[in-house]
Amino acid sequence: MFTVEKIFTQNTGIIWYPLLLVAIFLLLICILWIWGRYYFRNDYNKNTAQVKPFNSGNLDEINYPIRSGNLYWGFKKALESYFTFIESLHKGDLNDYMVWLFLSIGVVLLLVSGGLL
Amino acid sequence: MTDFFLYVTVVLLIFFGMVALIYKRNLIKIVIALNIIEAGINLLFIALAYRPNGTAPIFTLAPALGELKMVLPTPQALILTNIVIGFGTTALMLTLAILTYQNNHTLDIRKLRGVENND
Amino acid sequence: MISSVIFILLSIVMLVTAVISLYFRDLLASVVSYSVMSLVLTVMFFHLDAPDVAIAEAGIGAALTVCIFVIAIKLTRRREE
Amino acid sequence: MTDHIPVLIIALPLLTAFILPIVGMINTRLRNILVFLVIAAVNLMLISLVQRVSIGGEVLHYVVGAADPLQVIREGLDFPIRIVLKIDGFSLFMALISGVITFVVFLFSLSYIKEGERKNYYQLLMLLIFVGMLGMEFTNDLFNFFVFLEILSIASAALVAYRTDRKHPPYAGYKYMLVSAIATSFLLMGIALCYAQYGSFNIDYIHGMMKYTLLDKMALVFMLVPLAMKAGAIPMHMWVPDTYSEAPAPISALLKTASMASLYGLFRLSFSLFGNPLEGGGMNYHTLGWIIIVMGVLSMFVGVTMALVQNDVKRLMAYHAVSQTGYMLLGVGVGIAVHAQADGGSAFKLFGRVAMMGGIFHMMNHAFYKGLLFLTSGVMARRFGTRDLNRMVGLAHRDTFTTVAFVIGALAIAGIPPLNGFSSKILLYESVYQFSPLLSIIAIFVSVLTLASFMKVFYSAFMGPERKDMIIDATPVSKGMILGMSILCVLVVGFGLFPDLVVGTIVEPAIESLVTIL
Amino acid sequence: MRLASFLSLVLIAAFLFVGILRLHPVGEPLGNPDVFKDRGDAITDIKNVDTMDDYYLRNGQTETGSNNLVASVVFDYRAFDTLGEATVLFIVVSSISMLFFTMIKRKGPETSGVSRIGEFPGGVSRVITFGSFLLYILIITFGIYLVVHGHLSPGGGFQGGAVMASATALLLISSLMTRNVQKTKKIFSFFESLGLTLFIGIGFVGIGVSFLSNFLANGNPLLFGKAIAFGPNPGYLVSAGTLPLLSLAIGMEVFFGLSIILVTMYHAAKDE
Repeated sequence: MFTVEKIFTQNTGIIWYPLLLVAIFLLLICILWIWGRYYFRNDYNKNTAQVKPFNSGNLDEINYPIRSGNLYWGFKKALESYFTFIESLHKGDLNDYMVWLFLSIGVVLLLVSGGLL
Repeated sequence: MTDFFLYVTVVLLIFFGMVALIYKRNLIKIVIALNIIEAGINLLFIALAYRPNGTAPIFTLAPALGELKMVLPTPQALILTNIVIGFGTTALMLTLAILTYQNNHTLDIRKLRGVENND
Repeated sequence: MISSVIFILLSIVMLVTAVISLYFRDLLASVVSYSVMSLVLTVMFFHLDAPDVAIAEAGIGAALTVCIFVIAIKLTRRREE
Repeated sequence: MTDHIPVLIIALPLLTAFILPIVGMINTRLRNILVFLVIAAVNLMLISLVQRVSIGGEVLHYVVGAADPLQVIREGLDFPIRIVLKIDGFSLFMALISGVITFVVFLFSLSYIKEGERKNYYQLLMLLIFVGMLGMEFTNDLFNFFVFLEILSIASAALVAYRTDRKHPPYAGYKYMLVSAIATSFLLMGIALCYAQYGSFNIDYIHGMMKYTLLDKMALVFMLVPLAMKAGAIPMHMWVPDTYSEAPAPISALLKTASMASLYGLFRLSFSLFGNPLEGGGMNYHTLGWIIIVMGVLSMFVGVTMALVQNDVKRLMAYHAVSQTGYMLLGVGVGIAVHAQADGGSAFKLFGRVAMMGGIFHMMNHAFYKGLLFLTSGVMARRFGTRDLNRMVGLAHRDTFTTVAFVIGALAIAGIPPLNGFSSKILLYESVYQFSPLLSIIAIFVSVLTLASFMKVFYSAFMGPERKDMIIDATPVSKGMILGMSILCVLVVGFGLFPDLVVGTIVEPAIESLVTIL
Repeated sequence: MRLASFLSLVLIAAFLFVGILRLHPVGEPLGNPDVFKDRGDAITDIKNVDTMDDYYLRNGQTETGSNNLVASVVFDYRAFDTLGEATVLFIVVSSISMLFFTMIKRKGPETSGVSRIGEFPGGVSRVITFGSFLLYILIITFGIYLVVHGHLSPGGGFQGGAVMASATALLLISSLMTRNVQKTKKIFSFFESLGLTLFIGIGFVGIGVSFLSNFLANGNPLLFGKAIAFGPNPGYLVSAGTLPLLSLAIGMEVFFGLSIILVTMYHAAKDE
């Protein structure tokens, strides 16, 4: 039977035991909760305007969050050349599937067999 | 000589079918190409089983035991299976091609391309 | 050797019909050409001492496959665009 | 009767599928109960085998049709003459995955798929996909493997095209069928080359006789590359997003497991058929291992970057399927590359074994959390009537359980402790780091990007205000769907909390059945 | 990219060609010369086998009682493959019924032809209908012969079923199919399921020995159990154990399955 140490202790020296981690996590939450009871602000009230965020400007835009197509816009913009290249390969063309299959079979055949002779 | 031509036929059938898979854009043409590849593979198996001057692996009308030489039965049995499987594949692919045509009014791969992205 | 000649002839016919069936833009013509290839394949199987496979190929490959191809072409369009 | 369990596992669902059209005509409730009973019975049989095969280390053989089904090779002969089924640790491991996912998918689709005459066919084909997976995993015969792969592919293609009234599913089914057909053609060619040399189809027998000629290497390539294509590895992965996104959601979960069966075939053939590293015999295993590693790393990276920019929720998840397949290929590829090193297996003992363990454990974990994610995507797509993330908002107000399930699945796929994705990924990170630090860093980076892309889904579909006008279908999530998702949730969390138990019980025997040096 | 792939295909073809020629010329004994030694080809004794095919050639006849060794491989030694193959056909039939379901339903339960023989159907002359009716009977008879004599002469379940299904195609194109299509499909589907269930049922009955075992062969002389001697002989119709039964089941399944495919597709193709 495998023990925990045998699996999860490699040369990096990490001992990872999930139950322990969960226990630490719960403990942290308890500590935070107890700590918060005494040191956080107590003048928060439900059912008042305090709860709502302060909005200025057009309300419709706020009710509708940023569309997912616009998320990570900067990431896409920064890597634009990579994405134009990689998306040109994913056109959904059946001939392309076959092209890539035959190409990879040919290349792997050459690599594995080391040439025809 | 025979073996040379038989194997050339096998390899060329498979080759032609695969070239058609790269260059042909009609959904039904692709099914024909698949059928030709399958015919090549079937012929390969039967050619592997063949022995010259042999008889079919059936004892009912075979010559006497002394000079009895038979072709191998297993590849033939497998090819029987493979023919029916190939027919099933063909039928299903044609059905799907018909439905694709009815929903999109084209059988051309280029016109169907990118059709998933704009739902 | 006579059998060699037969094999070579059948091989050539098969290859030609295969190329024709892939080359033609008229799908019906290519299906007919495919059925000829299938028939020649049947003869070839018979000459290679495989009567069982020959019967199956004649029944399924040459007859039924062509039948459903024709139905499919009728339901779609005949010419490749 | 216990001797016959290997064949009963395959034959019982097959029999049920054959009589299902008749039963479905009589009564649909009876049909549901019958299918439920059969899947449950198969799962029970599989679990009953864990004690014997995984823990006891027994290898079960079954010769179909022989006078003595347990005797693989008759006296006086040195080769098997009939089809042999073989259950060892790896087969059982994969069969357990298939069984669990099929059970969950059945529960989920009870109310997800509308009742009608087509549902008879739906359940029948679902059952036959299950049979196909089990057959591929249990058989020890190359041609039989091919036949079951065909069963799996044809049934899957038909189910991908299940929604014929929509525009794209038939074409997606066509694509799946074409990919399967060409892959199986190549596989058959490889089988022909093996048969021509050794006169047998039995994997163990050919492995014993293997001479590593040019034809053997060709057979290896003709078998492995198409199987990698069926498993969805780069650069033959383009069909994965196209087909997974068009299938009904439960079927997407099942298709993922089905492609895992192809991955099983890849691993099984590269080890049990061709892998004989102690003799080597001119086969360059180091190259083979590196080919698989490169495929895996490319799959990881390209899959996740493509997923990041998708707006279709199911396409996004399908690209993640490609990306996670890369982890499995990476782990096992490192295993193969190290396995062949001429150091007497010391490097393999040091970290190659752990890498393989990580890769194979990741298969199970991935099947569970990706199944869970696909099921939640089904709920999302049905609520909003679209798969477009731009037109989804505020689902968390309405479907609390789905939200929780999605969060669990998303955290698991991103490798957040203490969920099961992390427990297999840590094995991979640590062992691959010792093989090549760069690969490990790429793997961690890909995990980060995975989390980022699932944050996108969570943010746009679940967060935000509730918009009643955007919800098309407001029927509550049924009990069967909740039960299905909660089984997977429990498994995901449980495997994360007790990974050593799972690894010791079923993953380690799976490795032992694959490799020869330990 | 396409050109590179074309070159790669040329490479694959070259590999295949060189590899296969290196293996053995057509007609030489099967196998890698490194692995198997050359041996005398004539089948004389039933011992001293070194490949699977050799075993079948020398022992297949006496073990299964079938003169047709292909049939003995298909229905006995590799019957499990045959079961899988029948399943493939079953899947295709089910999925075609499933996929065309909405389309057929839209067209309504019309009949696919005229009501009875002798009436002059639209566009089809009486000569054709009568001739194809005669041909139909001939083909069906031939198909049944093929199925029943599967273990004695070339033929068997697949071939007979396929031949009979081509008779269905004839029936369709000569507008002789008289029944309501939905009803026909239901009946056909029932018989198809029956054939498959028969096949797997015989397998389950054999589970006293092992699944799909040939438990009837070489036993009683009544129920297909007559033993035959090795060597060329005419054989008996009542030999070969479960083999004729399995052949019958497969013949039933293949005939009705292929007929359902044809009827469904033909009906979908018919003009409104």
